Amino acid sequence: MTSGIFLILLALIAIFAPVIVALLGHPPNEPHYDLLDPNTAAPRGRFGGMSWHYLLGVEPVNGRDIFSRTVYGARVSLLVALLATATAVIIGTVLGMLAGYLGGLWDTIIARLMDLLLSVPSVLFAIAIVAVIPNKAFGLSGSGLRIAVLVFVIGIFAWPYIGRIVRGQVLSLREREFIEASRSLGAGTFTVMFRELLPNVAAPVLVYATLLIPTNILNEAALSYLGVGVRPPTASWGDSLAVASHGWYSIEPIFMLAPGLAIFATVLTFNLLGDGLRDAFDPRGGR
Amino acid sequence: MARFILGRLIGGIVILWLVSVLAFVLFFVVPKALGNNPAVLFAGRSPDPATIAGVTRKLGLDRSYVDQYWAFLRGVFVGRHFDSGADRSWCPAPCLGYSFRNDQPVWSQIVDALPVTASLSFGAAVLFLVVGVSTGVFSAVRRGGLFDRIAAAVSLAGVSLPVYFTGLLLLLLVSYKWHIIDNVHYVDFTHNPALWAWNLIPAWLVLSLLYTANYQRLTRASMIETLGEDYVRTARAKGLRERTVIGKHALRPALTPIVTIFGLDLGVLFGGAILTEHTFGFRGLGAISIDAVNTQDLPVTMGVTLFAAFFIILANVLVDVTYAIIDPRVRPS
Amino acid sequence: MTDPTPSGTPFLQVRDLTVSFRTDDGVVHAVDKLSFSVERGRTLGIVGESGSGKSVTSLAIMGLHRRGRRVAIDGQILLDGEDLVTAPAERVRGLRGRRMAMIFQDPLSSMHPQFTVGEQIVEAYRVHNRVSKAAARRRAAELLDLVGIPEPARRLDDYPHQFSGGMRQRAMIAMAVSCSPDLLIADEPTTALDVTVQAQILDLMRQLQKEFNSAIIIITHELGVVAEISHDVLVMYAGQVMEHGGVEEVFAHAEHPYTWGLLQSITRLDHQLETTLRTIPGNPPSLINVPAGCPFHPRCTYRELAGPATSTTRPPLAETSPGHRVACHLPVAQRRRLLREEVLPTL
Amino acid sequence: GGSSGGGGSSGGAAGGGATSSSGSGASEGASDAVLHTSDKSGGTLRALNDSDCDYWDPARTYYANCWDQQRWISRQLVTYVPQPGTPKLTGDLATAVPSSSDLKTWTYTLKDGLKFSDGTPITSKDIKYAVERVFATDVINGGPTYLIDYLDDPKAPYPGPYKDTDPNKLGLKSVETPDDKTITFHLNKPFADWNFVMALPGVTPVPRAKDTGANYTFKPVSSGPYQIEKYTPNKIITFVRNPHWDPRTDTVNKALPDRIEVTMGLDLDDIDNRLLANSADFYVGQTGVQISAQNKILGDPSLRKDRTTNDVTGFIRYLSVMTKVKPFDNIHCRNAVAYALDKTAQQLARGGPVGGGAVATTMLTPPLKYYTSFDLFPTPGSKGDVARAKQELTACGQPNGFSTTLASRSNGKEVAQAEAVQASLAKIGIKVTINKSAPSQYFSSTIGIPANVHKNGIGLAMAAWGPDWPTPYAMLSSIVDGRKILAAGNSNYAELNDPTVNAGLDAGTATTDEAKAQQAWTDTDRAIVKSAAYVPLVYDKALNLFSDRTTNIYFTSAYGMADFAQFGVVK
Amino acid sequence: MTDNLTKDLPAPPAAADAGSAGGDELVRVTDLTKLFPVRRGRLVRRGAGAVRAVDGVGFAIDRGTTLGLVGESGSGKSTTGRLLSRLLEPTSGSVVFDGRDISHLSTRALRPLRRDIQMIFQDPYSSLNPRHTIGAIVAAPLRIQKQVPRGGVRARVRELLELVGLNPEHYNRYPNEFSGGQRQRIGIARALATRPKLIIADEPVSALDVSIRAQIINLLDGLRAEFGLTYLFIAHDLSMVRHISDRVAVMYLGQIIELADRTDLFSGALHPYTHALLSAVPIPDPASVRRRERIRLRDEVPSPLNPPVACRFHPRCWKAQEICRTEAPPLLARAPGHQVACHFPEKRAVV
Ligand SMILES: Nc1ncnc2c1ncn2[C@@H]1O[C@H](COP(=O)(O)OP(=O)(O)OP(=O)(O)O)[C@@H](O)[C@H]1O
Ligand SMILES: Nc1ncnc2c1ncn2[C@@H]1O[C@H](COP(=O)(O)OP(=O)(O)OP(=O)(O)O)[C@@H](O)[C@H]1O
Ligand SMILES: [Mg+2]
Ligand SMILES: [Mg+2]
Repeated sequence: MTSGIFLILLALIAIFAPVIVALLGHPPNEPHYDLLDPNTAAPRGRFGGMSWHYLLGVEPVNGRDIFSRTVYGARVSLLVALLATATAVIIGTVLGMLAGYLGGLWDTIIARLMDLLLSVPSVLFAIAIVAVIPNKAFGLSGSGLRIAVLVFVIGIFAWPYIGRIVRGQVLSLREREFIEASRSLGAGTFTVMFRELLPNVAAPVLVYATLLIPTNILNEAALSYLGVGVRPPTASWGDSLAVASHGWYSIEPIFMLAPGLAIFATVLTFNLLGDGLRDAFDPRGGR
Repeated sequence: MARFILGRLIGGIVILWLVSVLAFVLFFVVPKALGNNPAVLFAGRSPDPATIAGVTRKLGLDRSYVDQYWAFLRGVFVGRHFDSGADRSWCPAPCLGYSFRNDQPVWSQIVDALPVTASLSFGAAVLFLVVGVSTGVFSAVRRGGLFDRIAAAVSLAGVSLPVYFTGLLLLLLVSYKWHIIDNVHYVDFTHNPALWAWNLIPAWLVLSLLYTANYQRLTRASMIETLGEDYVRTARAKGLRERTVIGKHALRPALTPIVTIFGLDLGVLFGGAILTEHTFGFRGLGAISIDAVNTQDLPVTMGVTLFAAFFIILANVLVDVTYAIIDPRVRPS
Repeated sequence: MTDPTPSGTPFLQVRDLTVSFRTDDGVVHAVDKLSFSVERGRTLGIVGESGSGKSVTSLAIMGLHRRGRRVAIDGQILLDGEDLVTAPAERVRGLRGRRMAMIFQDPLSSMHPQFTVGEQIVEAYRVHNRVSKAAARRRAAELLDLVGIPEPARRLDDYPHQFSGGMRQRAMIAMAVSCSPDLLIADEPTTALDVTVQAQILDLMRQLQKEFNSAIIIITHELGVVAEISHDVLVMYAGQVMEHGGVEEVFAHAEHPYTWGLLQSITRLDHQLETTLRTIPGNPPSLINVPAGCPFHPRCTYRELAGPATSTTRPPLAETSPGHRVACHLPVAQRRRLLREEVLPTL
Repeated sequence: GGSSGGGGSSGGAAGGGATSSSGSGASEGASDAVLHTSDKSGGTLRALNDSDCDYWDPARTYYANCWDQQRWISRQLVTYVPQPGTPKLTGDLATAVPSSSDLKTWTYTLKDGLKFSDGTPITSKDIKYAVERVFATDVINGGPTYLIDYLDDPKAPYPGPYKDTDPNKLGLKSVETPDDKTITFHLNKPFADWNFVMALPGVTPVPRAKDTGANYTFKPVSSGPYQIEKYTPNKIITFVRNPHWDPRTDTVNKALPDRIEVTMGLDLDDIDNRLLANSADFYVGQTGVQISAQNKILGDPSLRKDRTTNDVTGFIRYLSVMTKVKPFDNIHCRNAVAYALDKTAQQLARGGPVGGGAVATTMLTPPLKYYTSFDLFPTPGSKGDVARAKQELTACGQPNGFSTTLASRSNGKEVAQAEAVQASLAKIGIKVTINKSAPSQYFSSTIGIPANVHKNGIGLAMAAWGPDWPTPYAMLSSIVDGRKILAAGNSNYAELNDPTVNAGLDAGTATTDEAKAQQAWTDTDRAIVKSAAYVPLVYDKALNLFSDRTTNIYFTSAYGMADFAQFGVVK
Repeated sequence: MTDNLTKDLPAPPAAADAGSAGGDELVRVTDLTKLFPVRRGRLVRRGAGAVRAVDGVGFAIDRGTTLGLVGESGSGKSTTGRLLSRLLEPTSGSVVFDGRDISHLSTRALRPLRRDIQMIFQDPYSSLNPRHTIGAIVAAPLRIQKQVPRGGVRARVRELLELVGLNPEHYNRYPNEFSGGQRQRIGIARALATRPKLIIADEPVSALDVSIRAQIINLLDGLRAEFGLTYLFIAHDLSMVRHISDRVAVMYLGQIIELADRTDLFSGALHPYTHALLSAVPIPDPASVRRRERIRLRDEVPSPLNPPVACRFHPRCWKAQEICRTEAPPLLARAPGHQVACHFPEKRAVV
């Protein structure tokens, strides 16, 4: 359960980022030009200007505190990944259950929809969608809108994975006699789906949701990396990596390592947790 | 069987068609609805309205959506005429249209970029399938053993590493710190196969790492499941050698879910290839598609999207057929 | 069948077989000091409730438990005098299929779904016989014919799912007898089948036994099946032998209260209708915490009569008449009386 | 850059020798001098590029480096004298650079012995035909449209040669070709810079018989010293000598190499590495080396001295402050921004004084004719003056600051610039939200449509511009002319409509008097900066690397980069 | 032992399908048919025939009696049960329950009826939702039917649990904590919750151990007496059926081929298939094995997708004659209350 502890730690970091940064660092968006070499725009000093004041050094070009930005990056990552996962889980569960339980035309349509979403190059579509969303839409603007868009884009391409699992589960559950029992008692479709099926798909969905979170963290970072993530100067790991990738990583590796290892650690934690849950909910465990 | 394949093909075509509609709406209809006319981009600096109108006409954006879509669809199947002003040239099927940006046929751009993406994805796929499946089998057979535990740890790390991070890390080490390959760049296979492979190795490693880990776990789980099946017990009861039992009776059914997942993963693999190309600076389909999105070169965006979708769908059809071949139960009699 | 006395050393002899599994919940004592023997040409029926260790026993004989930290096998399994428990795995593998073969309960899941029936029989034959594929295929067709599958040559190329349940079980049998094994173990071979098909399969097994003179162990929980086909019967409960003897002896003069319970609780077509069925009270025991003493004592109607030993000491498996062994604390005379006075009238 | 292409690779540039500006960091490397002079011919010039040219059709290309490359295969009526320093035109196809008293009628006479690469002679009709092609915007799009602006008759717009009813397709009335050697242009308004327009690749003669319309880009006919041997889009283009090019007719092109190869579609770091390894000669993009190579060069003085150039390109980076968006309709609010900005941060964001540029205080850039240095918003060390800025804010009635949106492109260094603007303005209480747009959206929709700007409340926008030729007019007319505020494709993002500026633009173009022109342009520049609608940030610089064998490297303000036509590879 | 009655059988009465002996009828099924269309292809769906799972079945069950339904696997027993409980809608024919035709009632109209018809399922493991507590499972019918019994739901559930011999304290436990027999009891408690009139028990003991089987059968028997329940008891274990049923119907390939009181059927079956079935039942008596005369059927059951024409049994029947291949034998009463569908019925005691 080390993963659980780490996860709580991560959540605390994300929630208390302002406090942590106030104690140990500098505001994440505050530039420190005086720490940069005016000729090369690289941080002065070794290891990206690491010091007790700047735990992980500062960014080239604008001298922002890498430690603070890494801490703040957790917020965006977790927020987007969790919301996107929630979106995917809700859509995937509902549609998966409809497809599996109702079958027929519903199944055909939903299954086709899932096929469709799984066969489009999602990264490309995601970029294109983010690119066409204007500055203000759906009553949102700025970072809020951008996060909503990211959540939507990531969620919309992730739900078929949940949908397929739920559909498969429901298809096999449908054969179980308790469904028939419930129907024979006069339960309607809605009751059967939400009272009988839902509790049974909840466990696998929970497991896959935990495993989807790390995937979505990676997706969020990937989109940021490709330049369609949250708005600057909001700190985001993917964005930091993108900036570092423009040559700086070879000169100031810490610039790349900090966000990269942060992503790695977070994703690893969620994966560990998901694996743990999967083992706990091993379908062979109970009948 | 022929009927089955035909059915899957038709299904694939329907999906492809839906993808084309989706792509058309997303790339052509939505931007315009949001008040963004791509023609402005291709009309030079400070264009006056007449120029914009002329370019809009040239790009065909003044026509109705249905018209534009229909022309595109016709082009794919029967080819289409391209009015170059001086004469009408013929773009034979499959015609994905002409780039807004430089009037090049989209098809030729795809054909140019394809070898990069294909080399990258194909090599990575071979690598992760071979390594992932074999270590997975080994882990399953020696379940709980040292190898299994190490493999589990490694693959857990593997699935948690983003390609764009491992890519940069590898580049940093391989070319900036150790100078093993000083300048990682794409070399055409036809130009020099050895250099081609040598330069692709880092990218292959990076792209396949995630999948190797995934397939290791998948194969392991799948193998453990089949190893517990009754028919494996039967095989042992026949007195078959353990090697035969595992390699023939257990592995074959264990591969079925892997084949299916592989089909599903192709879409994601393409995404991974985009990121990897981006990191390594290879100009493959990913690079041209991102460029196209960024410059609103709609026909190229559309073309690459459909082309990628075509392959993903085709591969899925092949997977379904393969599935039917390796699993006679789903084969229609 | 009327000759209960064994001649010479038995072909298969199991002595004090103990199999336990280490699980997360504790150690499962699936089989506990089990002893019995079977001879060529004879059939032993093993009966017992679900979970009483029947399958574990048969898998132990076949050497199909995966040895390791989780499984512990103790005792002796002598096949034609050779101890299989201590024999190297490779040696046991060589015996499987050739000298001893097994057919399983669910023929659909026990046959490989991705190979044709023919391929699977050919494979079974060729592991132990160095013949060409074509020859093996001819043999496979013969075998299918032998087990009564029409148009055998054509059906060789079918997949198991294209066979009906009865045909699958026949194919399983064909596979098992392909190398004319001396010992054939059938673990619930007919449970998944309809009665009419079950009858056909039982006929087939009898016929094959004549042909190959094999020793057969048939595992089932249906007393009717045992009565139909076996020469001897072994009644198991919680991994232990409760009663063992010639089939007619056990059915007519059962001496163990558990056997009585089994006989009482079945409804029989050839008997008068009764108003209420007799039952064995309670539920089968957990094999992790097997009751001390006689494992059956918590459910035994006569435990008071047997005295306090029943819950402390394990009753020995004692021979009460030639070839008839019973593990019960009740005195023999009392058992016979109870049988006569209380049990037989209810059957 | 302009609306096409974006980034540093687009747009022409101009100007005289790169005199260092008021910013910090003096430029090094070749400036007024020629690096490695040589007249030896032979060898193969190996050029590299990350992408292909937008078009190889001279009338359609709009990338500065492509204009430079065009010189290998195309010649115009006039062109620039091949030397560093003040930009000066000379006759190329034409015998001389004409002057015009009314600035409306311009007549050129062609040299003798001019031939296309297929051997047919070049006549004035081929030039007229080329001019006409530009009018066919529904076929020939992408390039500059000055010719239409000055030659079209608004009452009877000319549709271009493909829809021309004239049998010879020479129906454009405003251009006359009385004979094969003479061509006269009748402008619809006076234009002092006309000769510069005649130096643009759009006026390269095109033989009508070989014109394939939109497809001409794949097979342009050469009039220059080389001709295309093989062209594989996005991969490679090779040039060999044009047998029909007569050096006697050409005083400009040295044409030293026997062969030129441009390999395209390469990664920028890859390009740097190849140049460092001398396995290629130069990068045609000329936008400067990447960070890791820059680091290497800055650490190696001899490399820096012998093999690099580091010139101010003529390109300007500026902040557009929207005069029609509240509260920037109030000049004090704009002034506050101008005072608050830390321009050294902008310089760092662009890559520092070497790779990025010099701090800018004027909209005209140093390489331009008539450039004068001044600073209307002086701040200590160019780092911004918070106190002054706050005063202005108070004057504006917003003592506590306000919120606004800053638009920028989502790629490249512009993001870092935007972040620096955000940080600067945060100090005076202006809360800035950055709105990153895909590069494609940026000019065509985000800031190129004034209605969108108003609707989305975009108060600030990152912008950049390079002139198509090295004069103030080319620099300013599109971006500050209050009469050129377009509903779509607008380049006067701030919607500045200042009578002084408008008048200055007219005065500068309408005069033939150098002194008057100098005065007019300086006044105009001051008026623009004073309006604080446009805040100059950085004069772009590029640190460019060349192979050790490349010769005759010098900066030309015509394209804002080295003059490719003079390169040789034998020392 | 055989007693050929063909010659002197009485003429069939007019009401050939009169199932019951004129008692108080609770259910009457007439000419019930259910086809399952078989589809091929995933995208282009094309009908490729239909499984005639139930084909013209007719019978009636009197109040308080049990009808046993036997037959080989796939003969349509479960489908018949589902049609009766209206989990399936019949393709044709009618189901009259308590004087009301329920064959085509809508889901809504059916709801109140669900109170009166309940089911007990074969698999005690899969018929209980593993995620619901025992209390929730047994209370489900009350909840769904919106019935609030006197004393509250909880009290009623405890009462029911006690009734089926379970500890009411187990209210909050989950099914996986119970053995197969106990689970089946929970299923029975659930079926009793609404005090139904008819219980359809589809192989309720097939999945259980011999010793547990008897417990459940006794329980069902006892409940019938106590509440005057009517059962449709589906099984392939003929001895169980004999024990619990008043009348027994034998199905073969979707049709009822023989229907009689249990004593008539087990001592004097008329249909050759019934004979084969009975003779195949293994008897736990080694002594009688030799004495029994067995009828072994050749071949396997034909596919219900393509059932043999005319008499469906004829390809496997040793008595088949020309007429069996051309004409389907109607289900006729050959003796009072004893109907059989055979051209050559013959009384035979096989057990
Ligand atoms: N691999 C194993 N690990 C742990 N426990 C096991 C294993 N195999 C069998 N058991 C346990 O051993 C006991 C005996 O099982 P076995 O399969 O022999 O019963 P059986 O008599 O064949 O029952 P059935 O009639 O249901 O087939 C059971 O309680 C079972 O749970
Ligand atoms: N939903 C369905 N779709 C298609 N065919 C079905 C369906 N349900 C049942 N069938 C078919 O109808 C026939 C009768 O099935 P049914 O389940 O009623 O038989 P059964 O007598 O209950 O068999 P068993 O003893 O195996 O339970 C079978 O051939 C079966 O395959
Ligand atoms: Mg078993
Ligand atoms: Mg059934």
